[in-house]
Amino acid sequence: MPTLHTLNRSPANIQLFEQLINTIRPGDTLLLLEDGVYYCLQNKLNRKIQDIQVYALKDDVHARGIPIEQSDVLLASYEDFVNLTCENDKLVNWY
Amino acid sequence: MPTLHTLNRSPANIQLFEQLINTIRPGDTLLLLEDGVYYCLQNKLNRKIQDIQVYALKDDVHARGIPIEQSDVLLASYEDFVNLTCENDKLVNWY
Amino acid sequence: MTADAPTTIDYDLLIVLQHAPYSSAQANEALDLALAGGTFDQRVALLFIEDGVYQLMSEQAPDAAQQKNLEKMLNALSFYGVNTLAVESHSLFERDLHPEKHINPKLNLELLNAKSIQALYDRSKTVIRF
Amino acid sequence: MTADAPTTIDYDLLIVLQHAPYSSAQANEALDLALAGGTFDQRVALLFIEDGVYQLMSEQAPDAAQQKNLEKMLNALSFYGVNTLAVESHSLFERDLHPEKHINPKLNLELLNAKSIQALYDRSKTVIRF
Amino acid sequence: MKLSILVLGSPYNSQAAYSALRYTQAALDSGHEIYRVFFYQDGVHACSNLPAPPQDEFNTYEAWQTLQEKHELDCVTCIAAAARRGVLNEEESKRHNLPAFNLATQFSLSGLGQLIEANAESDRLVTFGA
Amino acid sequence: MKLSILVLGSPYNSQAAYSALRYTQAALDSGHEIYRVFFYQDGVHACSNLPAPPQDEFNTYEAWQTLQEKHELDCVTCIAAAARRGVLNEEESKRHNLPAFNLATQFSLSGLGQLIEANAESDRLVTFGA
Repeated sequence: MPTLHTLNRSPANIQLFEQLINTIRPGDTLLLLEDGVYYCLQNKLNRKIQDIQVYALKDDVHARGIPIEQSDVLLASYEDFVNLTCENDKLVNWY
Repeated sequence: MPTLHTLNRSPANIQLFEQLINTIRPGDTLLLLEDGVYYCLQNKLNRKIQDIQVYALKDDVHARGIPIEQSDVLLASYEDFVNLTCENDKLVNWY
Repeated sequence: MTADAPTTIDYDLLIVLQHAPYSSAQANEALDLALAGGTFDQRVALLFIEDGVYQLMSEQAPDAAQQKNLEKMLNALSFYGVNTLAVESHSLFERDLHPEKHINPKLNLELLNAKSIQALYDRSKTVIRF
Repeated sequence: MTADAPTTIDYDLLIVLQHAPYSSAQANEALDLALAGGTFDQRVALLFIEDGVYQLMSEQAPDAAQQKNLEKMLNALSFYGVNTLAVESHSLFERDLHPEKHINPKLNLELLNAKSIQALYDRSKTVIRF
Repeated sequence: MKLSILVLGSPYNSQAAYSALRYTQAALDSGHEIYRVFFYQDGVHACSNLPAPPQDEFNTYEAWQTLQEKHELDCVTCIAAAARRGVLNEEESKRHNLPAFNLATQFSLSGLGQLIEANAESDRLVTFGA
Repeated sequence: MKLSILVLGSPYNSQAAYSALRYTQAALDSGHEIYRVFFYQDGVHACSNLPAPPQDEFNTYEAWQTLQEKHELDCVTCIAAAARRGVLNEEESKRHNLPAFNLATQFSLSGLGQLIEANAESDRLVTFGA
């Protein structure tokens, strides 16, 4: 059952990220929003999770002034967020 | 200038503790309150800070069911907390 | 389990408790929701993880801080049909908490490792973190 | 400096900013206090540390999230006589933030290590964290 | 699809109420059904009709009220969480003998059963945590 | 000694208002002067007169009101932080054209200058953060 995971805390919340890493599976999707979009600044993410498509909520990325260059992260609108919720069989919100 | 430091977050807040460790000096005093009293469960504290008298707020310790045995931590009442504020030249609250 | 294996949904709701008690209403209000779930005959599981494991300590005496006793609420869960109380082992270990020494003996707790927690998520329709 | 060395109090108030902007009003309301301090001719210093360093990023466009622009408040500080803006270097480093590349160039920031931060605390009468 | 929304954070302490608003709006625009929006814990503060944010700040409170009216959303505020935090409708205010009430008319007070039922009836429960 | 108190957290999301209450009480019992108590950020929620906590929970709101009256404390609620969060006195309520007001009469609304001045006038500013 492919699952959409959302994460809205910054990389400083190490324990939360570890819980997510232990639960997420290849084929799942990760959507970063709110302070979760700060993961886009770091390469850490791609090394830790493989075969996971990562999205970041566009408005939250722009608000915070985060440059998205040569990154594997795709920008998502709120509509995309809704679509991802429905396309995946399940949803887990991490905060 | 001897300083009273108070800490009300649990040991899970690693970065906050590191900031405190970088700022506290021999001769200073540390008062644990609220979730800060969970440090009493671990030996970590004594290894990291030397020549610092550590107190824990009694009511918060009891509320959480924390056993205080053979510990270097002294229990403090709110009156003690007030006295410590005044006896030290300065005060820094960590949260 | 591989990604394609079929999964049975055993729980309508998995409540994850990740915060220490008493400093906020998180624990209290999470347990209220668990009790409500039981009342409405929903299948509810609880997972205590990170600072949430502090909620399970024996000898809590919140009267000192003029608060409601969480232990009573925890002990009441089984009367409402909420019987799955899982605890992440590593969170206990990291906090120097020993089940025999520090944890409420009345609770029927299941110690889980990371792998079994993944399975618990799989078996739950919805997850809410508190 | 040893524990007995005399210390001069150079700041009436040190405001420590430890949270990212926009997800809460922490940053906004901390800067409001800094501006109030400046208005009342108090000597105010700011220290950006941990996630607080994200407040200093250039090219913030909070219109997208319908929020007030923090950069404007930061740029206004000097008009109110608040000129000490310290940043903990390690917090930048840990977040892969490079001063030339990511940080608002209009701000006159002082990069501090742990030792100099201790001195900043020493020189301040009061510390408030946000 | 049938979606329900859970809001757990207060407007100025978290982005929960704002993100939930934008998500709900997008779901409705995409033709999905919003079965219920439930406000719990500090999220109940989003349901007050007394906030007066400055003109240059987005008014999340008003936006929720407008969205509810436009789509006749079922917006439920947890009665117990709200009473503890001082968010009351006229009836509750009278019952507790209090001098005023502040729940916006677009929200109704009810118990946790409404959240449990929303979870049972919806394809997904989307939680906006703090 | 002359002490001032700063409260930054809301009653059910943090222990700030409760700890500050007990501290202030102890300071007065020990013969110290409380120059001012200032409520900022989500701490302003402690100043509402509408909360109705269950009988078995300690009523932090009422306890602050009682303590203020007993000692004629100068309890100041930040006017800007309070307006954003829906905590208003009669005058502010009328000015913003709102249907009710909820600031307990024991508190007065004023600006951040009152916090800056309290820091300048007091020997210590004790902050209860969230």
